[in-house]
Amino acid sequence: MAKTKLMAMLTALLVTASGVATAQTSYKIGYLPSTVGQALTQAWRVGIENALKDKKNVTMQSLDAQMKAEIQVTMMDDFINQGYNAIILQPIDAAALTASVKKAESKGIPVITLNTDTMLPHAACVTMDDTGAGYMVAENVGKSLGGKGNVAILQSPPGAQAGVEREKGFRAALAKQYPNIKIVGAQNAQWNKDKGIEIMNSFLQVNKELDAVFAVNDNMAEGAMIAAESAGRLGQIKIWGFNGQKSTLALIEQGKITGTAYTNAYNQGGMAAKYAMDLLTGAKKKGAATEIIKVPPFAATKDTVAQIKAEDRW
Amino acid sequence: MSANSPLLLECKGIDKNYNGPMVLANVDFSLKRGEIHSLVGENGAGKSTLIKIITGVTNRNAGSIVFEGQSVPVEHNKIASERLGIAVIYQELSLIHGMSVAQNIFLTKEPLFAGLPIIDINKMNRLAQEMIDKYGFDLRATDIIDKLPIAQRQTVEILKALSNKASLMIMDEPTSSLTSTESAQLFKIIRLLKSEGITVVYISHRMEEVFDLSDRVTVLRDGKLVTVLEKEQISPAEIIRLMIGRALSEDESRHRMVKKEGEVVLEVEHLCCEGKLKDISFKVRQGEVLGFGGLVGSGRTELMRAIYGIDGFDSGRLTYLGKNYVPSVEKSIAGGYGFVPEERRLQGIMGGISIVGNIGVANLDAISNSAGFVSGTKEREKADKAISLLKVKPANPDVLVGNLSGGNQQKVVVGKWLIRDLKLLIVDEPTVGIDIGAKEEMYQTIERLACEGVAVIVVSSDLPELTRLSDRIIVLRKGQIIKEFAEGVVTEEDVLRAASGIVEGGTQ
Amino acid sequence: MSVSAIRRLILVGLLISIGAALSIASPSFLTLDNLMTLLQEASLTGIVAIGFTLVLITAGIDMSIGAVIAITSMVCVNFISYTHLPAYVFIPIALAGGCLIGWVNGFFITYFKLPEFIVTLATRGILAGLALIAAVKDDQGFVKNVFIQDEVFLSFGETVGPVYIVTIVFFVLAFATQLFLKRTRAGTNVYATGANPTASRLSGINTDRTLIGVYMFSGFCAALASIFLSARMMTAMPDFGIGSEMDVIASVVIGGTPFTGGVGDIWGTVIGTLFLALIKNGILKLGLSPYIQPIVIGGIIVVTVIADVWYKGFAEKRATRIARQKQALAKEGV
Amino acid sequence: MKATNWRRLIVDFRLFGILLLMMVVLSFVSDRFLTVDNLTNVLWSVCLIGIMSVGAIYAPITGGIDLSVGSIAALSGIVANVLMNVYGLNWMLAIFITLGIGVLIGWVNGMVTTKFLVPAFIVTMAAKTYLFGVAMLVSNGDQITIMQPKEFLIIGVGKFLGIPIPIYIMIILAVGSHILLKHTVFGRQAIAVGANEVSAKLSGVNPDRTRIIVYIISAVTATIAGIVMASLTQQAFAMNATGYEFDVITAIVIGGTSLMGGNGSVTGALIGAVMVGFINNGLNLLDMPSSFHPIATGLVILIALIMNQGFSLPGAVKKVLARFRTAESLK
Repeated sequence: MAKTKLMAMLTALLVTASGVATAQTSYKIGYLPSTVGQALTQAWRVGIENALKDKKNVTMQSLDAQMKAEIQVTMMDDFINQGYNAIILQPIDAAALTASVKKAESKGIPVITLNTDTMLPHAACVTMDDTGAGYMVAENVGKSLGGKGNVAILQSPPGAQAGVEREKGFRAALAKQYPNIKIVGAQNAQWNKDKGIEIMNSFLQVNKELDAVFAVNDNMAEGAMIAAESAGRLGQIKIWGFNGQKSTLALIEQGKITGTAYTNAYNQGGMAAKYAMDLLTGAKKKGAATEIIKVPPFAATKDTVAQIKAEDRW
Repeated sequence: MSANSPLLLECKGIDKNYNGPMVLANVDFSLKRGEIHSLVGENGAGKSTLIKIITGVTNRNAGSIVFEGQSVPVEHNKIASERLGIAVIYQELSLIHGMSVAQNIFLTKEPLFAGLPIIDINKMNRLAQEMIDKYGFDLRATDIIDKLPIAQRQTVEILKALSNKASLMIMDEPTSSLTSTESAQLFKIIRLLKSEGITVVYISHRMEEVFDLSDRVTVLRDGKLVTVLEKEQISPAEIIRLMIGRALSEDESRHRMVKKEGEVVLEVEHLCCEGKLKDISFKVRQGEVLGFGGLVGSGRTELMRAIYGIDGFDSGRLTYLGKNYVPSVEKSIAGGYGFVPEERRLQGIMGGISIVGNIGVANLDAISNSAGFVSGTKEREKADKAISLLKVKPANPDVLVGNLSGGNQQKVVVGKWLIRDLKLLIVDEPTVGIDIGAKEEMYQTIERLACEGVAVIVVSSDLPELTRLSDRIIVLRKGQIIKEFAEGVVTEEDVLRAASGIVEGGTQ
Repeated sequence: MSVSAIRRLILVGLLISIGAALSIASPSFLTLDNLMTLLQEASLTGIVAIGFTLVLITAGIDMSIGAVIAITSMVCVNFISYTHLPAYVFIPIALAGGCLIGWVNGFFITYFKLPEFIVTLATRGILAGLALIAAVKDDQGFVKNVFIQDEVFLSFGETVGPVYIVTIVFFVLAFATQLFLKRTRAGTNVYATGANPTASRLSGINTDRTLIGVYMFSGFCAALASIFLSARMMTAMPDFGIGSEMDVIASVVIGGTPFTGGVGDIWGTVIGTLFLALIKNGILKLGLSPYIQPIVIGGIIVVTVIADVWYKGFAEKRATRIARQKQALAKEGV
Repeated sequence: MKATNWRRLIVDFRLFGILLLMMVVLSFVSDRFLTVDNLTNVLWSVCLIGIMSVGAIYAPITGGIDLSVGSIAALSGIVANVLMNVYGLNWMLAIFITLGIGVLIGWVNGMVTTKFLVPAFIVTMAAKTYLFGVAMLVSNGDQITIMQPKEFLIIGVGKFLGIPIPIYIMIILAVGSHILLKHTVFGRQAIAVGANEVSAKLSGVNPDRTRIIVYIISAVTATIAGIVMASLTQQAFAMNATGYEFDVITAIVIGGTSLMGGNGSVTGALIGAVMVGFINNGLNLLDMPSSFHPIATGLVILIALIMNQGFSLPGAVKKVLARFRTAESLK
C-alpha cells in the first residue's frame, strides 16, 4: 500500500522533472489548514478526500500548521518544493500567507484558499463568508430579541482573522438594524471551550440582564451554554455559535443552544477539491482575479436544524 | 612610610561590624617583606573578616591600611587589591572547571594579539608553560583543570597569583584537602615564594604547620588582637593557649594502642573492588575506636562507602553482629550504622533546611507510624535531644543548617546518628575546617560513644587526631592494608611512614 | 579525541546519513530549492539559538525569546505603518529594543537574584501582552496584520544567488559568536561565569555584567530573527515566535550544550539546529500523518540526550581507568 | 512557636494578605466581584490549574520541573472518552484505567530523569511534545464531544451544596497534598532530596525512588485535572490545556516554592492559583482586553518573587532607584 503510494509519487515526480506537464497522469494535492485539530478543518479534509476518492491518479497530503503562520509558510514552501500540483489552503492570516501564495502561483501551482482570502490574486477562494454569516446571526438575534436587549460576544484571539470577520459582520448588522441592542461585553475565549465557560461566567456576573451571546465559534458557544446552564440562566439567554459542528447541532435540537451559522464543510472541501481538479485537468482556466466561490451560510435553529441531513453533519 | 620600608602592609585600628556586633575591634596587623606570617585564631575570631578587608571583598568601618607605602582607601575592592599585588589562595578552590591550566592562570588578563581584542592562545600557553617550568612544577599548560588532583590545582592557583605579580599571597587553610606528602610539597613552594621576596600570610588550624613555617604569628581572639609572636616565641602549645585563652590537655597516653575485648560488631573478609580495594580484611569491636590512616586516594573513603553500602564491591564477605551482611544504605541505617561523610557541605548537611529537618531525615523510621505519617512532636523531641547531646549552638531546632558555623554543622551531621540505637559509627575526616574548640568536643563525643560500647571507625588525614583517637590504627596504601598498629606506642611518624610505603626501612 | 568532538562527529554522521536516506526516499529533497528553504528555516531558529546557547553556557535559561520575536515584529510594523522612517533607521532601534528586554531580564536575575526561568517566563507574558497592545489596529479596533511593502525591510527576506540572506547572516553570526566565545576575554568570562560564578567573581570577573550582557545578546538575537521572519512573511503578527522557545531549546540541547553551564559552543548549536530542521523537513516529505511529527521530535530529543549522558558516562569511566593505570605506572616507576 | 515557623507562617500569611488586598481592591473596582456566585466561579475556573499545581509542586521541591502536565491532561481526557464511549467501559473503571495510564506516564518521566540522568526540563519538555502527538493520534485530531455517561459529566458541572464538584476535588487534593508534604515520610524525603540529594542518600533516602514517585504524583494529578476538564467541557481534545504548564508553574512560584528545591508550600501554590484567577476574573469583570491578562500575571510573578526573596516592595523600588542614581553619578 505504502509502496504503491511511494511509487506513484516517484513516477509523478519523474514526470514533473522531465517537464512534460501536459502528459501528466497523476497529481498531488496538498491540504494545509490552520490546524488539523478542529472539527471544521477535519470536515474539510473529509470533504476533499471524498471528492478525490474515485480519482486513482490523485494523492492528497495534509499537514498541520499548528495555528502558527510561520509554520504554515514553511509548509507552503515544502509543498512548492515537492512539486505539488495544487494546494488547498486555509490561511491563518491573509497578510502572512500572501507571499507564499504568490510564490506558489508564480511556479504554476494553483492555490485555492478556504474561508480567508489572501491579498494578491490566486486561483480561487471557497469561503463560507464570515462577515456575511456574522451579519446573518445578528439579524436572527435582533429579530428574536425584538430589537432590544443586551448582547455579549465571545471573541477569538486578537488578530485571528476569521473570528474578527465574523464579529465585524455581527457588529455591523446590530449597528445598522438594531441600534437599541447594546453590546455589553466582548472577551477573548481563545477558541476554547474551557475559556468559554470562564468568560461566560464573568459575563453572567456582570450582567444580570443578558439576553444573548454570540460566540464566534461553536466550541465557545458550547462553553457558554455550560456556564449558563450551571448558573440556571440558560432559558433566558439566546446563545449563538458559528460553524455548525455536529455536537452543536445536537445541542440546538435539544434547545440548549439557540442557533449557529451552519456551513456544509464537507461540501465546501469538496468544492475546493473539485475546483483544483478542474484546473489540473484543464476543464477550467485560471482567470486574472481570484474566483470567489461563496458557500452560503445557513442559520440553523431549532426550527430549521432538521433540514440538515445526517450525512451533512460534521 | 616609604616604599622601601621593611613593612609591606600595615593595618592600624581596623574596626568592622556587619550591622551588628563588632567583628573586628581596633585590630593592628603588619607584614614584613618576604616573611611567612601566620594568622591564627578560632573560627569567629575575625581572621577571615580581616582578610576580606585587606583584599577588598568587604569595607572597613574604621582604621587605616597602608600597602607598599600607599594608603588604601576605605572603598577598596577585590580587583583593585589584586592590582596592588594582593592575592588569595582560597580554601575552596577558585578555579574554573572545563578550562585549561593556562586559561585559568591568565583568566581576565589573557594575552591578546597586538591591537586586536582576540586572545593569542599560543602565546598564552607558552607563557604559562614558561612559568611552570621556571618553578619546576609537574604540570602542562594545556591540561584541563578537572583532570588534575587537588594539590596540583592549588599549584595552579599559586601560579595564577604569581602571574598577577603578587607581592602578598594569602593562603587560607591550604592543606585541608592535601595529603602529607602534598603538604610537604606545598611548604617547599611557600619557602620558594619567600625566597623570591613574596610575603605569605598563612592561615591554618594545624598548629604544627604554623610552627614549622612561620616567621611571625598574629593571634586573634573574639575580634581583637591578642599578640604578635616573633619566630623564637612560637610554640604550638603557646599559640593554642593564646587562641583559646586556656591550655588544652594533651592526653599523651592516647597514643598508646589499646586492645579492646568487646564483641565483634563488623568483620570484613577479603573485600575486593576492581581498581579501588584489594583483599581487605579487618574486625571492629564494641567500644573500640578503629582508625584508618593513609594518603588521600589510598582507598579509605572507598572502603567506608563500600561497607556502608553506598557503592558495591566485587567480592568479599561482611559479617555484621554475627550475621552475614550484604550492605545497602537503608539496611545499614536500620541495622544501627551511622555515617559521617567526608565533605560536610556537599554530602553531610542539607543547608537549606532546618536542624529538625536534617535530623528527621535520618530518623524517619523512629518518628513516623506504620502508615507513613510523621509525628511532629516526636521529630522535635529527637532534634532537641541531638541538640542538647552535642550542645549545638544556637540551640534552636528551626535554624537553617546552612547558617550554622562549620563545627555546629558537623555536630548536626553526627547528632542525627547519636539519637539512634547506634552500634557502628563511621566518621570520615571528622574535623576538617572546624575550629579547635569544636574539634575537642568532637573528640570527646567519639570517646564517649566508644565508652558506651559503640564501635567507631575514624578515617583521618590529621595524624595527631588519628593517633589521639584510635585504639588501633590500620593504614591503607593503594587500596591494600599495609600496616596495622594494634599495640604499643604509635607515633605520627610511624603512621606517615607506613602510608608512604616506607616499611621497616624498605620501600614497598 | 575529546568526548564532545566524537559526539559532534556522530551527529554530523547522522545528519549526512538521514540526508542521504531522505534523498533516496524523496527526490524532492535533494533539490536546490528545498535545501535553501531548509537552511532558511534552520537559520531563523538558529539565530535565536545562538543567543540562547550563551544563556545556557551561563547555566541560565531564557523563556522570553519567543515573546521578544513578537514584540520586535510589532515595533517594526508600527514604524512602517505610522512613520516614514527608513528601515535602516528603525531596524537598529528594534534591535536595541531586543537588547533592552535582555537587559531587564538580566537586571532582575542579577540584582534581585531571582531564578532565570521564572523571570523570563514573567517577561514572556508581559511582552506577549504588550505585543497585542502594540499591534496595528483597524478603525474598529481589531488587530490588523499589515502587509509590509517597505522595499528595504523586505530585502531582508531576499536571497543572494540561491542563498537566503538570513542563512548568510546565521553563519556569519555563528562564526563571530564562536570567535567571541573562544577567543576574547569577554567570551572566556561567559564560560567562567557558567562553570563557577563564585570563583569567577574572585578572579575579578564581573559576573553580573556578564550575565546581563548574555541576556542582552539573547534578546538581540531574537530581535534579529524577528526582522528576518517579518521580512520573509511580509507581515508581522502579535503571536510571532511565541511557542518557538521549545524548538530553540531542543536545537541547542541536541547540539550538545548541557543545562549545567560552563560547557558548549556555537558549532554544536549550528549542527543541532540543522539536525532538527532536517528532521522536520524530512517528516513533511515522508507523507506521514502530521500527528507523528511531535512524537518523532519529542523522541529524538530524549534519545539524543540519553545517548549523550550514556556516552559521557562511558567516556568518563574510560578516562578514569586510563588515568588510574597511568598513575599506577608512574608510582611504580618511582 | 519557633522563629522559622513564624517566618513560614508570615510568608503564607503575606500571601493571604496580598490575596485579601486584591479582593478589597477588586471589590471596589467592580461591585460584582465580592459575591458568593462570582467567588465560586473564580474557584471553579482555577480548579484545573489548582489540581495540577498541588501535584506538580513536588517536582520543584525536589529541584526538578514538570512541563508535561498540560499534555497529560489533554491525553487523559481523550483516553477516558475512548474507554467509555468506544470500548463502552463503566465510567468508574474508565477513570481508574486512565489514572493507571497517568501513573505509567509519570513513571516514564521519572525513570528517564533519574536512571538516565537527563535534566527534568528536557525530559518533560519532550514528553509534552510527544504526548501531544499521541493525543492527536488517539483522537485522530478530532474534537470529541462527550455526551455520556451522565455520571461522568457530573464530575465537572455537578454541584453539591451549591458549589461545583471540581472545587471539592481541588480542595480534597490540596489537603491531601499538604498532609503528604508536611506530615509524611515521603514529604520529608522529597524535601531532603531537593535540599541535598547526596546527603539525603547517605541518610537512607532513595533519591531515585523519591523522584520517580514525584513525577508519578505530578502525572496523576494532571490526569485527574484532565478528567475533570473533559467532564467540565464535555469535550476530549488534544489541544485542551495547552500552555497550562506555565500557569501551573506560575501558581507554584507565586506560592513561594523555589525552583531550586528543598522547600515548598501547597497552600501557597493554591493561593497562587487563586491569585491568578482573581486577576483574570477582575480583568474580565472590567471588560478589559485579553492582552492585559498576561501582562498582569507577569507583573504579579515578578512582584511575588521579589517579595519572597525578602525584599519589601517599597524597598525594592528604592533599591532600583538608588542603583540608577549611582549609575548616573558614575557618568
